[in-house]
Amino acid sequence: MIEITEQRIESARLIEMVSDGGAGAIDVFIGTTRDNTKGKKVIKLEFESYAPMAIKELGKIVNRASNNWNILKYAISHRVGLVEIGEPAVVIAVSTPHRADAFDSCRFIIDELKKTVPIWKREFYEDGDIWVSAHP
Amino acid sequence: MIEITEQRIESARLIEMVSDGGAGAIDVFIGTTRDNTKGKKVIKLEFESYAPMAIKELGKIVNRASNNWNILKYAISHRVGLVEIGEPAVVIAVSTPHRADAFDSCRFIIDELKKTVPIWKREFYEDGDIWVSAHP
Amino acid sequence: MCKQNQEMEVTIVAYGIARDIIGTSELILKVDEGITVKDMLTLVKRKFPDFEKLTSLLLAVNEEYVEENHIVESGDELVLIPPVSGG
Amino acid sequence: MCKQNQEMEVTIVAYGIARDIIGTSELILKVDEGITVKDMLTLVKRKFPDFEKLTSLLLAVNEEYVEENHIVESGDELVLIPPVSGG
Repeated sequence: MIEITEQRIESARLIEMVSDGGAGAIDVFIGTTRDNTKGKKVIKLEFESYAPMAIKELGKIVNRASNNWNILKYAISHRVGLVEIGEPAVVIAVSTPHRADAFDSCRFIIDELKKTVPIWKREFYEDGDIWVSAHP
Repeated sequence: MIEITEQRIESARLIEMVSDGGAGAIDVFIGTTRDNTKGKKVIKLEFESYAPMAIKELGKIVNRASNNWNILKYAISHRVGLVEIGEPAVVIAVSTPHRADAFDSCRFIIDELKKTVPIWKREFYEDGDIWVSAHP
Repeated sequence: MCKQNQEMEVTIVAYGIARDIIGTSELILKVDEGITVKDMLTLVKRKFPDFEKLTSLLLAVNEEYVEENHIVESGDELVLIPPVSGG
Repeated sequence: MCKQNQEMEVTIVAYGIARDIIGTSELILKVDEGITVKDMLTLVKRKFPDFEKLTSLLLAVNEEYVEENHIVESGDELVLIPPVSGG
């Protein structure tokens, strides 16, 4: 399952989705919105995505992961719109027979997501806002 | 939070416990009971623990993890007694400011747990049962 | 007699900081037929020099990343991709 | 005249396969005072040779792993630790 959603992401739902009798391990990565960046107080965050392409790119990442590791089931949800501090912006759950594959594939997916998936984060501070990573 | 419990482990509760405004990442490892081991069908599993020492050993593992990585909050729950196939036997949740620390520390905790914590798993097959890892 | 290049109208959609730089979410351009992605990006940067300040700028064609020398066709879905920051 | 070693009674608790081998969860032994963990394990293995088949066998003293030459005191909480398999 891959989705881009405006709703609050419930990790429990994704964990349920990847449960599998053949699974010995599930790794779940939750990217939450932090109240600070490089010492600056963050008030809120907003995510925007080019959703159809984001879903396609996530599908390609999962395909590459499946070639490298024995993935039984996966579920990826990325939030868009306004996200309050402490709420999940992204949740990735992967089930595998053995634990090394769960950790490796989950980490691969979030690392690649951050490199290629067309989603953009805007951080709001007390004195302005920036699009994260836009400038060198 | 470290616990040994006879109740079904709810991952959502542990995730809640490690939520933190300073966290950018939460990694959750769920060890689930698999329906097969080396091609043999597993019917059920039972865990037994020397609980006071298990909790002490888990505390030592967390201390070592905290020396190596920036852990904000952690929650570890290990089930004992009969565990049905597909249910979680162990859940480890760790929150950290950045994601590398979450993956590394969570993986360290489960790897060390399997080496030193006095908990024993008995697998039941159609034709008998074994204490896992007991024999070479 | 020299043959004029045929022109076509393309619509480029902009997200994130790209939309802020352009000031609107859709940019309509008249370009030569057979234009490459690279030349299209050069055109956009010339019109909006603030794009030069970004870490990177790509053009997605029909929901895919493409090579710089990819030829843009009329009717393609074109989207400016500033540096991504999901997760 | 030769001095007799003082004896003490110890209770060793057994979990998992250790309990199965002993046939009960508590083993009461008379041992010499000043006995090391290593010698206590040797005694247990001599009484129950099936322990030799295990990948490992440790003795926890007061909820801690200890060195082989650790001296067991009367009243210590002693627990046989066969190979662990949590997780």
